[in-house]
Amino acid sequence: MTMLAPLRPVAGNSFDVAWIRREFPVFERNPGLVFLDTAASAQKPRSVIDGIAEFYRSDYANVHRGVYGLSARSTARFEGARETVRRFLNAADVSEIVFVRGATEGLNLVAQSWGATFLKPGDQVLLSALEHHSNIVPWQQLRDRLGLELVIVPLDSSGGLDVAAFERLLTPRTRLVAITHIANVTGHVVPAAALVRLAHARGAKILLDGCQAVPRLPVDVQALDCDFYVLSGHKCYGPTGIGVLYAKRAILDAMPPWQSGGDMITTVTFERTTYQEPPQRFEAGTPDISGAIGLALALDFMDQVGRTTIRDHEQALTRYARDRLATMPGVSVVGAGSECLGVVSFTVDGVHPHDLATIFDQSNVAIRAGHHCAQPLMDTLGLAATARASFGIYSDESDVDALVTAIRAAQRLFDRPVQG
Amino acid sequence: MTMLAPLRPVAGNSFDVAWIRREFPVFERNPGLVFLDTAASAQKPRSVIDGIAEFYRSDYANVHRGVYGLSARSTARFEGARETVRRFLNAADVSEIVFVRGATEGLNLVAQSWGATFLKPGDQVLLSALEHHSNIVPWQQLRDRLGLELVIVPLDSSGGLDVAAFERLLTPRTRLVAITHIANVTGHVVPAAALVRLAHARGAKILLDGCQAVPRLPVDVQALDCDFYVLSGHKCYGPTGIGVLYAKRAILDAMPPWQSGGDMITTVTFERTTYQEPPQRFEAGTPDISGAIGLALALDFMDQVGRTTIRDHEQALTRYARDRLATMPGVSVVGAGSECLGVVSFTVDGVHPHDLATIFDQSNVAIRAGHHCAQPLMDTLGLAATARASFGIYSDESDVDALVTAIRAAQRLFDRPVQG
Amino acid sequence: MDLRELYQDIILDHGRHPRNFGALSDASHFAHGHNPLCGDKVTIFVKLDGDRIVEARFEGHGCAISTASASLMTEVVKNKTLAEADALFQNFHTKVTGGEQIALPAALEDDGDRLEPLAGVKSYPARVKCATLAWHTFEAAMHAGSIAAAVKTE
Amino acid sequence: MDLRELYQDIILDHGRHPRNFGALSDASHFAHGHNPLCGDKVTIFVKLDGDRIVEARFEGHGCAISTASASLMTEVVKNKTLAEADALFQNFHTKVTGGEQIALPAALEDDGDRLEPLAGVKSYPARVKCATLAWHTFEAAMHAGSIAAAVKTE
Ligand SMILES: Cc1ncc(COP(=O)(O)O)c(C=O)c1O
Ligand SMILES: Cc1ncc(COP(=O)(O)O)c(C=O)c1O
Repeated sequence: MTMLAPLRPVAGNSFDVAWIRREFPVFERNPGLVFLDTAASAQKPRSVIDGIAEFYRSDYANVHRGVYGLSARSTARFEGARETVRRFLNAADVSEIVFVRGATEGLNLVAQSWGATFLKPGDQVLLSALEHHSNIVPWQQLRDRLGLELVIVPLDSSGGLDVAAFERLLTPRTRLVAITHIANVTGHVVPAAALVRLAHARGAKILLDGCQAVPRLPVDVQALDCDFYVLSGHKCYGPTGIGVLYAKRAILDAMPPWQSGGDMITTVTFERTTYQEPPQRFEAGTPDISGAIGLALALDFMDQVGRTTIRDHEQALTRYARDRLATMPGVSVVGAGSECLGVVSFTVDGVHPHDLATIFDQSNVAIRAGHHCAQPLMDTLGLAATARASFGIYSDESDVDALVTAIRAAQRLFDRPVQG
Repeated sequence: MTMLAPLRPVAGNSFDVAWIRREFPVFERNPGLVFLDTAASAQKPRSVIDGIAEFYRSDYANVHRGVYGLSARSTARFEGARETVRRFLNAADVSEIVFVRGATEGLNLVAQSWGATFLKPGDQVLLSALEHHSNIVPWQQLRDRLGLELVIVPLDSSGGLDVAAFERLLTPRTRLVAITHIANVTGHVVPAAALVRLAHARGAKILLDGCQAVPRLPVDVQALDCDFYVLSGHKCYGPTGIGVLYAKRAILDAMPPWQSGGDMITTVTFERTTYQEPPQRFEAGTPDISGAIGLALALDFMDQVGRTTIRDHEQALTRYARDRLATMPGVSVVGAGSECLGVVSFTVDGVHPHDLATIFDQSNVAIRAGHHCAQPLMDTLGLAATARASFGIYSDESDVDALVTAIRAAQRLFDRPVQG
Repeated sequence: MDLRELYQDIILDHGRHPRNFGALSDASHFAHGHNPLCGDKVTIFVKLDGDRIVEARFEGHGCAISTASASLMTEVVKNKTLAEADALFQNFHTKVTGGEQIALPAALEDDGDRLEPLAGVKSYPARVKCATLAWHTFEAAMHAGSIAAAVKTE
Repeated sequence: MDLRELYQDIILDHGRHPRNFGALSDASHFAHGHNPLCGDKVTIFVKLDGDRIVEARFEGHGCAISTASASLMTEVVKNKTLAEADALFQNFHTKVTGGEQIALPAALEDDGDRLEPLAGVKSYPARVKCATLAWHTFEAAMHAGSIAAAVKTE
């Protein structure tokens, strides 16, 4: 396993981004790359890339059922990864960590196992106008199957979650609240702990979609006291194909299995099958062993950098970006900024976001353009598309400066006089 | 991407196993390893391990929605992997290739999307006594939900599928046949093309579980004419976390989505969502991008070695192993051998399989002991557990010889006179 | 490649001032088109007289490429037969995807040339769908008989 | 480690000729145990008189380790109080997992020593569950009151 060199001394609230960046081979291989699409997926540090390769070279075998040494080592690495995730989220018990493909699968699992079992016709599920499609469509499917009602918490004037409306919309019929921890289009951070208290006071369970939060904020599921938490590994510097569903043990205990097959059963006859305890009950088939191990290496990397350091860095950089964009003529930043982290959406007068992305790409500035899998939010904002820049552990002010330069170039290109 | 050196000249029907083995770093890192558990999961060649790492270093970004160059490259690699799988299975169209976590997820997808939509109370699903839990439990869940009947095709006297009984048990009520292509406990190869013809003649759809077949046999889904085919990447020298569901396009077109979220939708409002065409309709959320690419590299590796070469090698080695074990006093091979490929299950008088596995491990011989996730088959065979040796592209006669030596050592250890 | 090759004057002009923009109240055919990956939307309205296109208009919002492509398309298909419009689409398609060029009948060469400014997208694979959305939607409108249809490109 | 350390004579002997094997028709407590990963199954039967174990037997099939462990367990718990049996289990558990040793009361030391041959499994993590299955099942039988229970180790 490749170990990181000790962190360099940091200046002020920041850390040595140049050092961090050297740990991400993508920047060496793509000189000049200005990567501003971390909210879609993060780049991977050397320790993750090399660690997965090393695992396959040295310790790989299928897990759980092997008596021989290689399989015991593989199992120890895999279950060790689960413990790493537990520690990272400060879950009470390792059995509360279910490995899934990503947040989307985690949300579908909750909807189809917990939701289909415990929700009844007429029950309400509270979502917000900030949600990613992955936290909308599974609930729509369930609504159509069970006759639920989806209630949508609107935005406040800054484009964040309207907490007063949240409180008002919580009713005795609200059985579940499912809300993003950080909005993927605007970077708005919701007051998660307060929402959990409000939901619990009304007797509702609450799920937080932590896709954008886990890479940016220290997250402590026990302090939050949320019932469910989902995340995607590829967004926090880990490999694709792996994510986590956290749920309180008592809730997992009551949930029936969703997918079924090997590894999640106790006995099988053709008449009857009995199931394992959590988390195995929810991990049918051979799991993504190297994915789990890669995720643990990514979390270790984040821990080594320091999670409050990361948050402070993202905060400073987000502020810097919003401030710079706000002063540019013809540029509009989406949503007000005080509570935004890691993500900035914007539009440029006269240049469609899609065209911006193409123009930026010519100067190696990678941003995302479109609806960002949040069409209902775009409808609410009255926008068909935005350009979105998002930051990671390896981003710095020079990336923002490159973005500003690229916006100016796009404006020059599009504002030129042309022959009709 | 690491390319393989051209294959060495082969002697007779075989190929240069020493060369192949050098392509698998696990043998260099674990000198003396006798790996006989490929049926549980295969080891990975250098081209897969290094290829995944290289992909992350050079070309990684999220797929499908990015305008910039890195994302376009990543998308091209990912969709190129789908085309590699199509070619490998000879599917008619690339849209028939759905990426899933593994065979287990593929089977659950078919049961919960196709099965829940098209099966009615009283319909029969035909399984066999050879099945892995992953091809039993999803159908049991569906049976319990819909009121289906599961009909089990028994074994013939050699321990293979009883084809006469198969024919007899197919009735007008049989809507689906779901059967393994190669049995994971005994290595029995079923006459897949004949079963497809029989099923279709009765108007039933047929699914083949190709987990053990794809690494060992050339598989052509159009020649087989099966309706569904599933495989796990980690069993054919690819990474964990990825597998494939093949289904005929007309069938996929008629299937509703199962999981829902990003990437599989066309439009989303809070009222209504419309879904993409196959295969995207069935791939909710960020896919396992590196998993798909790694799988394609693994299939390329198999193609380079040659798939009939691999089959001939596995066949010769399986025969050699069965012949050697059959002559050992106190050793019983499970099932008769003419149609068996890649897998040998056996028992040793007076030594439980679990003890065998521990004893073998001391001499670096890795086998699997237990029920192999096929408890119903074990019940049919009247065995609580077997020891199972299984082969891969890198296995050779010396591995079998080491196994024989290890069996003798176990017998000596257990047959010694002891003080009561 | 220079961005001016992609964003030629004619593209920007049609992007800013699309021709034939707005619904056609007496359309005989129309279809909605959608690119779900970027959110571009277009509706194509056509009025047929026999197999001749007597009017073609569009509505929607999208990037400069997709707007200019829709605008130019409505211009060139007007007063063409369905077979001629199809020939123009085939030719255009190879132009923007970089496929093997399909020759146009002499009578259509001028119209083909008018679409030339969009050929720059072939160097931007992620943008080809923007250029073809209007055409796919036009085709869907024709195939739908006189019934509304919806297509999407991804 | 030498395999003879794991498969000591006493283990093989109890594996081949398990003591107290077979159902107990007048059991006051019993439980089924199962290790789903290897298929080992055991049923523990106990007859209690007050809080004293007057009879303990077992049935099932498994490897040499699990069979010997069940056999030895039924021998040492007989004529012990529940508290004593529990102390033996605690002590045994640390022995086979390699945890910090929990001392036994002097009166139980001989019984503790009789279980010593199983200590070899601590070098074989995959086999620890085999050694503890009988004990976990015994515990389940006790906790179930006089009702049958089922446990499994993985
Ligand atoms: C025949 C068969 N079917 C299904 C499976 C399940 O595959 P996976 O665990 O990769 O989903 C296996 C492997 O364990 C198998 O051998
Ligand atoms: C807030 C949010 N939720 C859910 C998702 C879905 O994550 P994944 O595609 O990894 O399943 C994303 C990322 O796209 C996201 O940003």
